[in-house]
Amino acid sequence: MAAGPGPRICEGECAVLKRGDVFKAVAVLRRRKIIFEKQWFYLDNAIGHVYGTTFEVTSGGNLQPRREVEETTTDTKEAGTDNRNIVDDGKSQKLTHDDIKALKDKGIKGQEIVQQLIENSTTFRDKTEFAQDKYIKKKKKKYEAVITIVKPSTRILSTMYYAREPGKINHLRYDTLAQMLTLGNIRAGNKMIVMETCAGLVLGAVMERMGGYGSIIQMYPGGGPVRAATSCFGFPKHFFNNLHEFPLSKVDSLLSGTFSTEMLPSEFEDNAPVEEESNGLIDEKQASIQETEEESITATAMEINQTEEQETMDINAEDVEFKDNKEKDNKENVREKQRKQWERRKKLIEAAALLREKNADGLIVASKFHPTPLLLSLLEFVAPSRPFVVYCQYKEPLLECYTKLRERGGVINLKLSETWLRNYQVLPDRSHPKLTMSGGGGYLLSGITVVLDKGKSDSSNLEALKMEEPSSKRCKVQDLQ
Amino acid sequence: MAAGPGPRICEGECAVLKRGDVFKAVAVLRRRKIIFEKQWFYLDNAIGHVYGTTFEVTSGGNLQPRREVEETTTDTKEAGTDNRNIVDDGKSQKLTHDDIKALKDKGIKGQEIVQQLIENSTTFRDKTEFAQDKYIKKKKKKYEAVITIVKPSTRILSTMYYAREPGKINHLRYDTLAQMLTLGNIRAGNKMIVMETCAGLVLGAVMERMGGYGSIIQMYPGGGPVRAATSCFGFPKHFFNNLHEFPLSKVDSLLSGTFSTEMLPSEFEDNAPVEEESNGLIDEKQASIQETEEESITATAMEINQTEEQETMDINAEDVEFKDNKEKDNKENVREKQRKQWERRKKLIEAAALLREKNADGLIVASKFHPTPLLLSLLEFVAPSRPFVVYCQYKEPLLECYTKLRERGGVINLKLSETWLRNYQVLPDRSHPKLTMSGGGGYLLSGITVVLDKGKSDSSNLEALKMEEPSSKRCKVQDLQ
Amino acid sequence: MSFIEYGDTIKDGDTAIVFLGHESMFPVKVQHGTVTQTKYGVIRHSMDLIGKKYGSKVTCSKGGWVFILHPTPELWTMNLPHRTQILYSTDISIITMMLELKPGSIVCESGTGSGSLSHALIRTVAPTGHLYTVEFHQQRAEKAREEFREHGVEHLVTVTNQDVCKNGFGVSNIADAVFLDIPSPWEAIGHAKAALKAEGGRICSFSPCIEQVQRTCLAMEEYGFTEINTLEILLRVYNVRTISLQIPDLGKAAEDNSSAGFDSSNPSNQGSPCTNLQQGTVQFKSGVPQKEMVGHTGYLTFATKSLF
Amino acid sequence: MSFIEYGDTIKDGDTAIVFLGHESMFPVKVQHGTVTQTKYGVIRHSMDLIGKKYGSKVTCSKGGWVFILHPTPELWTMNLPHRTQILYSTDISIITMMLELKPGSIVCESGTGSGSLSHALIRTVAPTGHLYTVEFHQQRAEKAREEFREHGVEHLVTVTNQDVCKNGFGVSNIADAVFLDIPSPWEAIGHAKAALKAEGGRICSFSPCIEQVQRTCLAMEEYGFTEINTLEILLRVYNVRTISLQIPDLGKAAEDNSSAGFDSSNPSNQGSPCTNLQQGTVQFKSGVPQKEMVGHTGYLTFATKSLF
Repeated sequence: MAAGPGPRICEGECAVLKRGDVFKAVAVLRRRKIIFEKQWFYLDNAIGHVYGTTFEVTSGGNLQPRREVEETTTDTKEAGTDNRNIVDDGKSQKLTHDDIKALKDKGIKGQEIVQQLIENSTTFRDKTEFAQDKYIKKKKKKYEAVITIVKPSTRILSTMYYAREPGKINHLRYDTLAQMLTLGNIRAGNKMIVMETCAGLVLGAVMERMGGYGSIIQMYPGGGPVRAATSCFGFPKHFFNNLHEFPLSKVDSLLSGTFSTEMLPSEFEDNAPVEEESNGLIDEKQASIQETEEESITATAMEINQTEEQETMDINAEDVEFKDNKEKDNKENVREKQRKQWERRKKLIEAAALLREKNADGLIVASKFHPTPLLLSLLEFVAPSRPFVVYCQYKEPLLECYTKLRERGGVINLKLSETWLRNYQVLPDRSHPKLTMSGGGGYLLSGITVVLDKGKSDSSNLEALKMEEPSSKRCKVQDLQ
Repeated sequence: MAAGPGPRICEGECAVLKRGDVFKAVAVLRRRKIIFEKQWFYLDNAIGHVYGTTFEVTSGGNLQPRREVEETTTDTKEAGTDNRNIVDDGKSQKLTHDDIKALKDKGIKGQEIVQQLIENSTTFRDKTEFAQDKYIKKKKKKYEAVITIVKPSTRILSTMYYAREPGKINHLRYDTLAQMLTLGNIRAGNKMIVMETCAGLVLGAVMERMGGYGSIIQMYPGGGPVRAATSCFGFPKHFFNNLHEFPLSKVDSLLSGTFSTEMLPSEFEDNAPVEEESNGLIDEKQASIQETEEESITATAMEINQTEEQETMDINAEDVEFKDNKEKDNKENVREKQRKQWERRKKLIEAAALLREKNADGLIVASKFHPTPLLLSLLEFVAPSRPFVVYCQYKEPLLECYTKLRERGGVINLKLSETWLRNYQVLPDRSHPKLTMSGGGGYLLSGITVVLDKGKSDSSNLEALKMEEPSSKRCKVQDLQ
Repeated sequence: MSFIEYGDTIKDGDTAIVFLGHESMFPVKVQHGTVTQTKYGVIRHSMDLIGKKYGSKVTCSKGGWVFILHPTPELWTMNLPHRTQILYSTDISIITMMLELKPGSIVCESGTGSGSLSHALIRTVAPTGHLYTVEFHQQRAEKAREEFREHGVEHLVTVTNQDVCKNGFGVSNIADAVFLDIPSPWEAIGHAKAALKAEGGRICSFSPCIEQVQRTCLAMEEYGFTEINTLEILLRVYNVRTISLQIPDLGKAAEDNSSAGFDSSNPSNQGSPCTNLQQGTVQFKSGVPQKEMVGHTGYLTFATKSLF
Repeated sequence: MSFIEYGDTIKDGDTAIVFLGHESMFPVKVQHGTVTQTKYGVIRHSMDLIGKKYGSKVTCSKGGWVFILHPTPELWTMNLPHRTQILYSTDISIITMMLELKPGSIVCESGTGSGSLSHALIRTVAPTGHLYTVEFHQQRAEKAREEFREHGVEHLVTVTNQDVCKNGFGVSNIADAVFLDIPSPWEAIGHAKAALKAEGGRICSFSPCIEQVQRTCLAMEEYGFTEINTLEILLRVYNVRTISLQIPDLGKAAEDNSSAGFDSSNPSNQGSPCTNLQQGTVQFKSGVPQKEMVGHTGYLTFATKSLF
């Protein structure tokens, strides 16, 4: 067991595997085979170690903690000055595939294999430092089986989802989510309304920022709220005490005063939350497929092939939260079912009461739906002088939303924006922006609510419109240094 | 007179004044007062010097050539390490405004004044190198009156227009123009159709790239083609021999076969080219205003204040081309007028004939009009397997144009794009992107014409549409080094 | 009012934001008996502000009106008095997420500067976390302390006036995250490491120049930081405008209309996203990029202090 | 056919571009009696290509069809065999404009690489200019010569196989512009200056890494170049797509419709840019940025050789 004061990896928790820039969320379970980055292993040995520990995969799929976590830099500082003399004929590597396989079978560690590959390359020393580095990185990635187990966080999960399953989060890029959390002034003690169809990632990010203080009402379409990504965060139980949900389909009736819990959609009574059971079911089938199936090579490749492996990620995580439920399902009886229904109805009444106060401290929307009707309705529940932020994958609907909000009034400081994000390679004498970047991270419309005079809305709105029209003088940009 | 083998500044030519990053196009005329960057002077002394010469403005507004053209770096390498001890109370400069005025009146050169300011600053030595540099640059800009006279080019004129009068060129950023010229495969020998409302800048750029070889048909709205910026290029006379113009309002009749020169719009007969006379008229008034008026401080400031100074730029340039005309105007007689009308009609017939061949080597559109109808009509005049490029300040009309072109068929490789341009400060230990950048340079839609089967357009278009639909797999980006 | 909790009504002593219109606002310290001048006339604090709801429309003496907004760290960033270059919300957002800050986090920051980032950090770590912020300029440290007091967050922040490169953060092994915005961040990496918890944590350095980044990355590697990642984030704002484009006159009206392939040229066709409001022009909504935008604030370098 | 002049019909010996569909194409050397395989079947050069008009639709043996395009430097850039990293049209465009190239210009280039930029430069300086291109890799120089011959532009270009940093461009005082794309451009600035006309000219250096740019800028300053300006240009391509967004079900249909302020929530209202095609969804055209784009090619540093 490793020393160190930090939190330890426990059975039943949700953890994130990390290799280089690739992440995967998993449930920490004994005797469960995991496939990650073409490597299979068991997490059993990781239990009890501190989060952040790096492991090497050894024979038999066991994890063995490593002391040094830095990327080991193979020492080969003899470099050519340019590659004018290199003719790539595919014959420069003296080790054959069979040789390499033999090394692996002997249990030789990846690091050593890479060193051997370098020593047996006839062209390595003639390559530029540039090319040497590229070579080493490629080979290390192929032969070194090192993974780090880290605690989940918004940073990690939002990066992971954007890389692996952007379709599930409406292509919400992590930096765009970061903007939402800041522009929304998300903090402990707020009463927030969240409407998202991003697998519960946005909800999880809001919950993390609120740290269990305050309350959240999640608005949901269909039969029940989706919280697959939420459960990956591994929040303590009490975080869920003040998390409420309310069906979108009841918003209009709540606003018009005709809402009653008797009028619940039938799906709600029967299946909610839908994810639990159905996903649990898939999970069982999934587990066996996973055992035999080779995992796709990289996160981006996975995105294209749309494999079951991806779903497993969510489902594994869900396991953690609903494990208890499933166990109980076995001895389920009528009393239990009734108690659950009664609890659900109680929570619905609570959520309705919270909304009816119309004093939410903010509204966060990130969904696959047209934002305009959502905004026009849900803003009614927000107190004046509070921020709201709407995400949309496309710009055009937010242009319309902007226009309709202006017509409605009661909002100021409307801003339509997107962020541009670029990563850099910083290496001695080789610094430059990364060669590929995201083309777009989606668009945000943000603003602040103000008291809406419904009486004289005509004239005041007109004035407000004029007041807010972007001036034609050029924007003043701070002349930093 | 300076030595050197290059082309020399001649009276009557069009030249560009340059100070730092600020440009201004002027006609080289004797005894004409020029105001540029708050400095007034006469160009008389510049005549006969080689283009690229840097001059200092001396007393009486005379230009005196300078030997060293590099920015003189004032030598003050004693710098503080940070500015923690600097309290800015506005009292750090011991020289008063009167002191400085006295220096100037004594005819002390700007460079010396800056040196004196540094020596009399109590805080200069405590400032960081960073801050010192900033200080010097600011003061130099204020007190050193140095200008360089350069030969006009697309690079210079497009940069100048974008900085000073973006409204006149529909905010076409210079790098976007650069894309158009390349995507349009503009080169010597082409037969090009140009439809622009960018003051003739785009036409000029196309003419420069064609070097007087081949032919150009400029399509124009209203009474006559606008070529204010075109004349700033100072092209040799023969470049205009194969430059034709054709009124937009006759395009449909030309296509339908009903065109005849008898049906010319009356404006065409009476006023064309409209710019000549009216601008000439303004010019006279302008000259006197210019003498007394203080010029705005920077190019960007000017853009806001929309001063007459801006127009002068064009008009001065126009002077060059039309000077002869004006002199002749005085002794104008009926025969001259008839001869001109006859010439104009002859050129129109020529232009119509060129278009009727429907074998243009490309189409360039950059106008304030909705691009869709222009494209749908003008593409009829283009040969198959030729590029076309449309600029629009806004993205939305190009979305529509894209859709309509797809419906029409006969075009492939349609691409909607914009470019992102950022300049850098590269200085030892102080390298970073410039702190402000252009927010947008406009949008381009480009494509290639192919043979259009009008007969079976329905099925083939459908197929072409399918064939061209962007695949959903992610774009492969070359992994450079 | 406090910067970490919403209040419904404006109270004596509050810092409120007076919103005059598009990107025009300023902060005001609410005080009984005080008046504030605006271009729309005077606002009398006792009568016009105190007791009113945040978000209310307040009519000034000349008849024009303004909105009074509850302060937030973001509004403060847009309105604070500049004592230095400040960090704006775009960078602040990614810093907060990438440092994994949340209620309860312990953060170290240097320099405090004008307190723009500090307010955002305090907001995020409240109510159980803490910010240790170090500022070498004495007046600035003083002023920051004063602002934190006025904004009701002084219990969440400790301001120290010292040189972080020489003296560090004054705490060790307690921070979850460290943020550096100083001219020579590479000189403070050792101190940053010492301030972070033994079990590890995150660090971020903000620098305008690439040379600073290069040295900082080397220092981070030297001190054993991992996951070193430099990035840059820019905000692109679109103005929503109604644009009218003219339909060019190609002579169709006056001519024979039988020419082939031309009828589809009318953009007012059904299904077109354009509205033909007046003869010869097309109107549409457009998200127009601002002519000039911030092209650079600084490079952000993030890294992880690992376990061992 | 030639890369500097359009021809109407496809001829024996031409290099043509076979366009299969969206961003799918390849170059083909047209030769009597030859056939080319495509995924749509075989193209027989003698029957299907020679004598046809450029831009024609050609039906392949399996019934699918392709377009045959006249080559241009831009199509060549998209289709050429890569022997090195190449410059793409976005960078090429700004290089050409900023170097002030036009018919008659004399340009020096190093290295030739895969000839992507070379073809564009030759196009622009033709018919009276010349390109002197220097490539240190012998095979590449050979291959470039061969391509220029095949493309009918050999009279406009001189390929030299030497190390530009040691031996320069082999010409002096005749160039209007010099372009450098080599690992150590700072070592070639002196040679570049020597190649440029005495009256001055423009220079451009392309480098992927900022450290190369830093050294190059210092060298340019040392050699007296002025107007030194480094920039970066990126292309953002938008896919034009028809998007359907669902209208959320807020329960309006089943409920009382009298609630205030709600009727405007229907995006199918008049004047809205959306088209309501089916119950509950909104359709619109969108310019969608590509998910991944080129984030960096290189920094371009431009400068002017001044008079004195």
